[in-house]
Amino acid sequence: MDILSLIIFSPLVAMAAVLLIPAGRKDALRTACVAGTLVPLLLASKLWMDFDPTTSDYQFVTQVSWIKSMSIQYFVGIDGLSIPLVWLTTLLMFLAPIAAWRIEKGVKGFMLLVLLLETGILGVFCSLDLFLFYVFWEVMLLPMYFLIGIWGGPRREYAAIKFFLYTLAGSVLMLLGIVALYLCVRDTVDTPFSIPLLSQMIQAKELTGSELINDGVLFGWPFLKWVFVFFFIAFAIKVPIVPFHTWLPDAHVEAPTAISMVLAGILLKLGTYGILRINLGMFPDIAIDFATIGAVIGVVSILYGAFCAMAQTDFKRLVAYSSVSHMGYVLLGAAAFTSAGLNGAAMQMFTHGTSSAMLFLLVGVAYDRAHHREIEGFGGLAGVAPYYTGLTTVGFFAALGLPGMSGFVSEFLVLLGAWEVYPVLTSLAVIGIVVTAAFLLWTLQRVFLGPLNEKYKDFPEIDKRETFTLVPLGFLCILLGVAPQLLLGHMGETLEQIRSLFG
Amino acid sequence: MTPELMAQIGALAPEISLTVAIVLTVIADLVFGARGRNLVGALGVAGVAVALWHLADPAGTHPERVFGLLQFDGFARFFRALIISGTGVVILHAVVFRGMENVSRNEFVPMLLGTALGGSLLVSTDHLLMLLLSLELLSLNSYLLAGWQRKERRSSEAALKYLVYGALASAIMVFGFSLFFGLAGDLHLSVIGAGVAEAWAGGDGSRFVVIMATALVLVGFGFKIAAFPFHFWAPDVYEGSPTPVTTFLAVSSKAAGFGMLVRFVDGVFLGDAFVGEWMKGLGHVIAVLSAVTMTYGNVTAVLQRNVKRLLAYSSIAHAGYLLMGVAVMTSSVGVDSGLDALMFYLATYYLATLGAFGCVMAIANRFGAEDLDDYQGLGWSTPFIGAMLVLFLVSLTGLPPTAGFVGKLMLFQATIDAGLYWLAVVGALNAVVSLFYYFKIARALYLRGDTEFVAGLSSRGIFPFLAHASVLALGLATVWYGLGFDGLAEWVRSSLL
Amino acid sequence: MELPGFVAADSTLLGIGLGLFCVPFLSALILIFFGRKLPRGGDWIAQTAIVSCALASIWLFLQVIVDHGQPDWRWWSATAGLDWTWLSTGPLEVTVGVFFDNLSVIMVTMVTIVASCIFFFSAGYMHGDRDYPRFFAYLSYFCFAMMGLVVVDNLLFLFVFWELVGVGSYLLIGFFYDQEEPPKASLKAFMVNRVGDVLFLLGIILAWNLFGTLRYPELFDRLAAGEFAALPAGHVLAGWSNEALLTLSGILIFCGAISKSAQIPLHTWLPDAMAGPTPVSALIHAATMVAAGVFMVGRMYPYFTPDALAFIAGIGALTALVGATMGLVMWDIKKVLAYSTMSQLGYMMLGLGVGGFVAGLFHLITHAFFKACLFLGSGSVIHAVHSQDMRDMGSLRKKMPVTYGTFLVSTLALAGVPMFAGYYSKDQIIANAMAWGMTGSVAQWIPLVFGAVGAFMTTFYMFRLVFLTFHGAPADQHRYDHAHESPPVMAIPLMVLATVAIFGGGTINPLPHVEDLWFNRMVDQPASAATLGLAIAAGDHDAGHGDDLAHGEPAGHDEPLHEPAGHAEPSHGGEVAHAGDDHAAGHSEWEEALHAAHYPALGISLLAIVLGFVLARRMYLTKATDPAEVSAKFGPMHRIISNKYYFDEIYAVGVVGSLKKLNHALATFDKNVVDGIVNLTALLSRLVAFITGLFDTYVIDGLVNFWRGLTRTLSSVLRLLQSGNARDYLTWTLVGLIILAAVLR
Amino acid sequence: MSPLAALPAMLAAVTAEPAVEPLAQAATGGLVGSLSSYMVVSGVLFVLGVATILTRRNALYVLMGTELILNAANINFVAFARFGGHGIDGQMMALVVVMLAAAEAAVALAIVLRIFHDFGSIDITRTDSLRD
Repeated sequence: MDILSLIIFSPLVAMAAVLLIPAGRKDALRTACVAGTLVPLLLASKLWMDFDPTTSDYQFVTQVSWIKSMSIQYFVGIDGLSIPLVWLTTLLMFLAPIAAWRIEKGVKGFMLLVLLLETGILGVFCSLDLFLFYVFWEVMLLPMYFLIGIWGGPRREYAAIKFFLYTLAGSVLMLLGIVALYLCVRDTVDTPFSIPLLSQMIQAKELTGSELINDGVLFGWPFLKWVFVFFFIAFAIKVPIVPFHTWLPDAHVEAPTAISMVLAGILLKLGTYGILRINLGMFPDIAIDFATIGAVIGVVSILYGAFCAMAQTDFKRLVAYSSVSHMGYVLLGAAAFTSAGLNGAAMQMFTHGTSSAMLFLLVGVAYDRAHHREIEGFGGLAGVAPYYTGLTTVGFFAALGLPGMSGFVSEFLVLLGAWEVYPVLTSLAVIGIVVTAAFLLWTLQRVFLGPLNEKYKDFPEIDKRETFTLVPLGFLCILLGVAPQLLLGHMGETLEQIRSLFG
Repeated sequence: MTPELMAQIGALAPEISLTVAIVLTVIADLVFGARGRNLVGALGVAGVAVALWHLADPAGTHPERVFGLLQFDGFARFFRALIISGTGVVILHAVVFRGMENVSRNEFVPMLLGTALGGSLLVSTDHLLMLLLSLELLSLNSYLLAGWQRKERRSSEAALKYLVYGALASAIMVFGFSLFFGLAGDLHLSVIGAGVAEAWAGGDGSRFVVIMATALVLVGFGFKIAAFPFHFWAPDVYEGSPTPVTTFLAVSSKAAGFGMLVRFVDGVFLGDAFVGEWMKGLGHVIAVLSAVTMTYGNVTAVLQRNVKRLLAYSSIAHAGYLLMGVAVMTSSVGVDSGLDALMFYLATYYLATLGAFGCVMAIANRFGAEDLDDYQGLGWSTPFIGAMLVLFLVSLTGLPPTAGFVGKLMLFQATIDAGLYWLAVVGALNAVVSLFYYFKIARALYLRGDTEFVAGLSSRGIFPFLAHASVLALGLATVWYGLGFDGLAEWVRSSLL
Repeated sequence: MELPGFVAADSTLLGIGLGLFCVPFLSALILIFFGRKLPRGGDWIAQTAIVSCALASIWLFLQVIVDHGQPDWRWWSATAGLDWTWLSTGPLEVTVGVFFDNLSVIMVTMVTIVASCIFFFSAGYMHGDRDYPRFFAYLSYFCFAMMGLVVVDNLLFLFVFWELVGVGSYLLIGFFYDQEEPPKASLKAFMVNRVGDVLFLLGIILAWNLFGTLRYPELFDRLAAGEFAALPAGHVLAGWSNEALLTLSGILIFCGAISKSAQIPLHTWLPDAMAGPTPVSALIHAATMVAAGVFMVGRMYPYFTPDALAFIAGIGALTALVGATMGLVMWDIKKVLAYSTMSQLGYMMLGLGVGGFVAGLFHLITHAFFKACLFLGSGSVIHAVHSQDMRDMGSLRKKMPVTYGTFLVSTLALAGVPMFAGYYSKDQIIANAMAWGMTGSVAQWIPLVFGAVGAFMTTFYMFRLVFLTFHGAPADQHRYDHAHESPPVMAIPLMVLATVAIFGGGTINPLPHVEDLWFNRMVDQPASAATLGLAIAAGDHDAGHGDDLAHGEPAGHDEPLHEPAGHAEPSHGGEVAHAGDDHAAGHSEWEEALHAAHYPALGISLLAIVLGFVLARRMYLTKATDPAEVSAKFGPMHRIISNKYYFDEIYAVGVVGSLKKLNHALATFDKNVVDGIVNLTALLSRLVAFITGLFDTYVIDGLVNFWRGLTRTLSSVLRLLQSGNARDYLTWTLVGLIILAAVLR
Repeated sequence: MSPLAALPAMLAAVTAEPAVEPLAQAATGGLVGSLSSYMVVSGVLFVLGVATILTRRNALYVLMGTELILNAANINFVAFARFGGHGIDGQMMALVVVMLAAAEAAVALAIVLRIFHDFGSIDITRTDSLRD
């Protein structure tokens, strides 16, 4: 079995192991889950080492016929776009059970779902067959629904079903798009779901397999444009992009810390990954028509998210909205079709994965101790929890894109790449940087600085477990800020190839 | 007895074994009375097993055409397999079903077998007379089964509603038959098809006859498959009848109805003398019917509190989905793709619904819960059943990695291929709506209530075990056909008309 | 590029360059993690680190001056070998290296020396503080960032360290995190800077788009060669001329300096920043960080077009004046110094803007020392009397002679009294301003006027400060009694700095020959690459820099940038030489103006000093002392003397009162309008945020729940059909039948 | 040639549809009129059955209504068989239908008894405990 499949399915093996452990032995369950998530992390690290950054081709490819009747393949492989996300996924999923150590309710179910979730996410990033892609995409939803719905906060039911409905509404449209594409090439090629093949055929305008293409004008739009839009909506909901974003604050706020971390750290990236891989990689010609719209939406998301975040009084909600703002950069960069823009977008996906995960963990620390998240309710924690404060400061500065930290590199690249194309929009987006800094530092001040709030004069300092979850992320933020080439070097070729699609 | 007569009888082996099982169960009941409950159950299951074994046709040398009335082709085999095996599972559950403890189950089993017999004949015949006979055999048994719980007022009400409705529907259908007979002068579907074509060519008046006949017959079919607006009996009957019967109605009876419908449509309207414009009209009507049905079913299900009733509406919705297949069949292109999708979807629906009702019955046995409010938090007490129920619900919603997803995929594919884009979109959006109420069950099971363990009644013995085993098997099948559905697809493809 | 006759090898240079910011960083790391475990909070680590840096930079400094045994003032610059690829994807490549030239050598020397003094001073000042180690960790971190800012060789990394410096300032201002004020102040400081920084960033991006590189030498070469990259068609700015683009980019870049160097209108953070510990004010908000803006402008000097420079001059002049006026009314000793710093920074910008490259940077250096000294002195005072309000002080000179002496020296230097360091730099600025006025339109006189008035006020408020603090009678006996001279660890740094404040000019000749001043000899004014480049770009394009590129000999191009353009001709060829001629011509005219302006400027500033001093003395010194003696000895004469003082007071009311009114007005302007604008924007953004929030909750969620709502309503309607009445069902069936028949038709 | 050609005319008579030309053609055939009369009868029966079902609330009457419809169908079968002149399919079908009707009636009586026992009446509009 090749390494990629090992990475994808090893969590399932761990699931089997967890199933065998009686529900009563909670620590055993937690440990098993941690072990089960550690394996993929190690494998993915090896993958990172073995990855050949000098080519834009898919690597570690496994392509075997899976379902003959529809000529569906088990077709996995990674390129520069997906490998950072794969690694990030394994890392965060490894941290998740550790972060969720304190959960006492239904531990077994929790761990099982986490493992299932990991398989789903990894599958999406690795699969090169649309059917496979969709299967993993949906497999992800179910565990997420229960993880939010069972272990979440007070309004968890609402948040969970909202998340589920939203994403499903998007993905059924995507399904229609996939089916339509399949019908176009069903008769002409023997691997009608293969993403590389489809992209190549669409770019070469060889989709003549069905009358859909020939006379497929629906409501005044060429058929492929609809397919593009269907895909885009599905991904936009996942990202999420204004105005599809309102599931996000609820989901993030209600979800348990570990899950919020995964949500913000990885799930949002699925959307942007899809946009880069499918909307740009498959339909460049159509993507160009929508570029400006995309950039506008991106900037709107940046500003809108930032302003909303500023208006929040709930610590976690604030962080959630900051995610909306940060993901806007990805869209802006992607819509520019410039080398810098794409690199920035791809890197922003990774950096936001680390920084936002860090923020949610930090919020979780405060919530575990104070059992509320009202920003105004805290104050002067720095006096009682200096290390916690220190880590928070690192996290916040990483999130506000301080130079020397990864956030700056990606945002700078995005702005640099976008400015050539959308000077006005970019100049507006810059406001987002200021506002982001404003609400983050303002929060820092209200929560940690100033006179100590007497209620918390014996506020426990952050413990080893929490520190263990936070330090790697903080380290990544700084490392990639100092040496972004570590990441960009792996992604460069692929992104350059994508950019070349736009002349 | 000429050898080829013997051969023809041999082709009837599954039905014969069912009949034998009926007789044996009745005798066993007479001999042992109430004590013979498990024996009767065992005999019933055994009969089903034998029937299925025959159906698998080890010899494989049976003639397709029997007595000029029955057409034992792959299509028939497919549907017979579904109906008979479904009945078997229902018997398993019925034997352990606590809701029927105060009533005799010993007649129940032969009655069920009788309905199965009717169903399997119904899907095999292409002759109106045989069709009528087997249909009534199915229906009349069902009426009685619906009212099986003597002490239950609701049960008898269900029976009455079913009866009245069914009587009217079948009567109307028979009248339609008579018109068709008049048009063609024969009772064989193929001949009728020719007659219809001729009549359609014959001018306005005779077209009017064709239309009237079609409408009348569609009422009958609409009743059997519970399609809007002929579905009204379904929710009440599903809720009122004992759960095993509900299961049977939702699975076998519906399968039989669709088998009959497809065979009729195929024989009469899609025959050699194919009338384009007429089919176009019919196709559109059926498409609209399907859209309305699925939307109505899903939307109305949203506010239901009773799980059985909820599943009843869901089954209406799924009837709508299945009608998508018929719509594709009758649309200008893709008779085969439509039928293919329909049969595949039916199989997946069969797995999921059977499993879901199995879980519902298990929960009812254990906690006596049938309403969502009583379900709260039960998932933590029966992790296995709870998880399985969720799995089946996922399949019914149509999410990967379950068979239900593939079924929907097939349907959408066929629909888009046939150019019915709007229908595909309606179907997709309906999937979202359906998620909303299916997951009310999941929510009640896991998200609501407290996680502590509720003991409930435990049930020992071979039959409970078998019942659970069947649920597990169905669950595995659901996942298996969700991930590797080649086998099923092959079977379906080889079973097309 | 190799170093002309320079003894140190690349590797040495590189080692020093990296060491300069790595060593403080290491000490910062050690202190933040192990500080509490170390003896004496590990301050010795930080001190060792910074002192070693200081020694290294001094060595380098001497290396630059002394070459082959005898002084060789020749300008040199070096990218010290390092060429690290920071990121490189596709066409995009950003490399970074260490870059030294005389300017940066001088700068690091200044920074390290001042920092060393302050590190030692802090050991006394912060003694016994709960977070003693953290303080030194932050200080070290700040030094790391500051060094990086100076030694990197490209604009992007300058920006990186620029922000890191800002963080250092944020951390240090908010050092007393558990009080009410400091966190707010630090937040304000960071945010105001952020505003300038994003504009700076846009400027950088524009520069990148114009020249495709951010490394100084390449950048200036391409600029000088007029190699402007065309913006993509359809770009908003595509229509602009190169000059306009260059100016825009220059001004945007300067915006960074506006916030960092507390120029109008982004200066409001600086006074609040005084909430931080005094050594921090001395290091960051007097000597180094705020000067970073000036340094940046100097570093990018060839990049600025005349228009951009004029803009800089205008801002600088305004700041110089407004800052000084506000210094007059403050009672808080540190606030006075803060506004003084602000106005001095204005001077520097003014100097740079009017073309006084050397003057501005020279003032940057000298000012750093004596202003640091002043702050430390005030710190020592505050340390002694535990108050920052000058009205609680007085007569401290007896108690703390060292502090007084050093403070006085620095005051004189700041006032620009001849023979003190400040005199030599400040006069050059005034002279340059005057020359600018002479060589240009009327409006170009404004800097001179503002500068002169500012100089007068500077003297005034500084002496007011000195008198109120160290002279006169103790205002608060209790405090006075407990006041004491600071320990040597604090006193010695003061002396060191004071010494530099005296001899920083490199001479004590009151009438020096400007060209002979060490700084003027070390630092040459670079020719404006902008002028050259624009001239070339204006001329025929392909021929011009086309073959320049072909030959691709950078030396030919960066010579003129660093040599006095006057005698730059020989090294040029082709268009460059031509442009160089114009430039040289313009320059010589400028030289004359400067020469002519020299003595008048001197006169003006002397006048300003005298005026200021006299005024201050009469108001604060004599008025303060007399009443005591008089009331003690000569009761009868009391009235007369007091009458005499009526004069003073009338005078005071007459002149100073109106001045004060003006200042109050300005101060209120500052408080209400400028801060008001800041608050208003904050308010607005909160408002917008609120509205968006509402929108989110009601509209979008509304859309979301629309489906659910629709489904539910439909559901509740449709279920009415399911009446449970069998006959209704039958009816429906027949209705259905009819409908079917109808539609089938 | 089966009576198909004539059929429209007869149905036209039933559904009061003016179709002149077929009638004329029908006039040539010998037995046409009588077939049409059968058709009329069956049509009337059908309508009566429907009317019964819609108007009566007593379960038994409703079922009788369905019987009427069945019988209408029977008449059709027999008539078509007789006039169409192909075999005895029609008659067989009619017999089967009668038989089924009997069986149905048996079942129906059983159920109706239960209803009477449970609800105290056999009014189909009263049995509405199962509803939304």
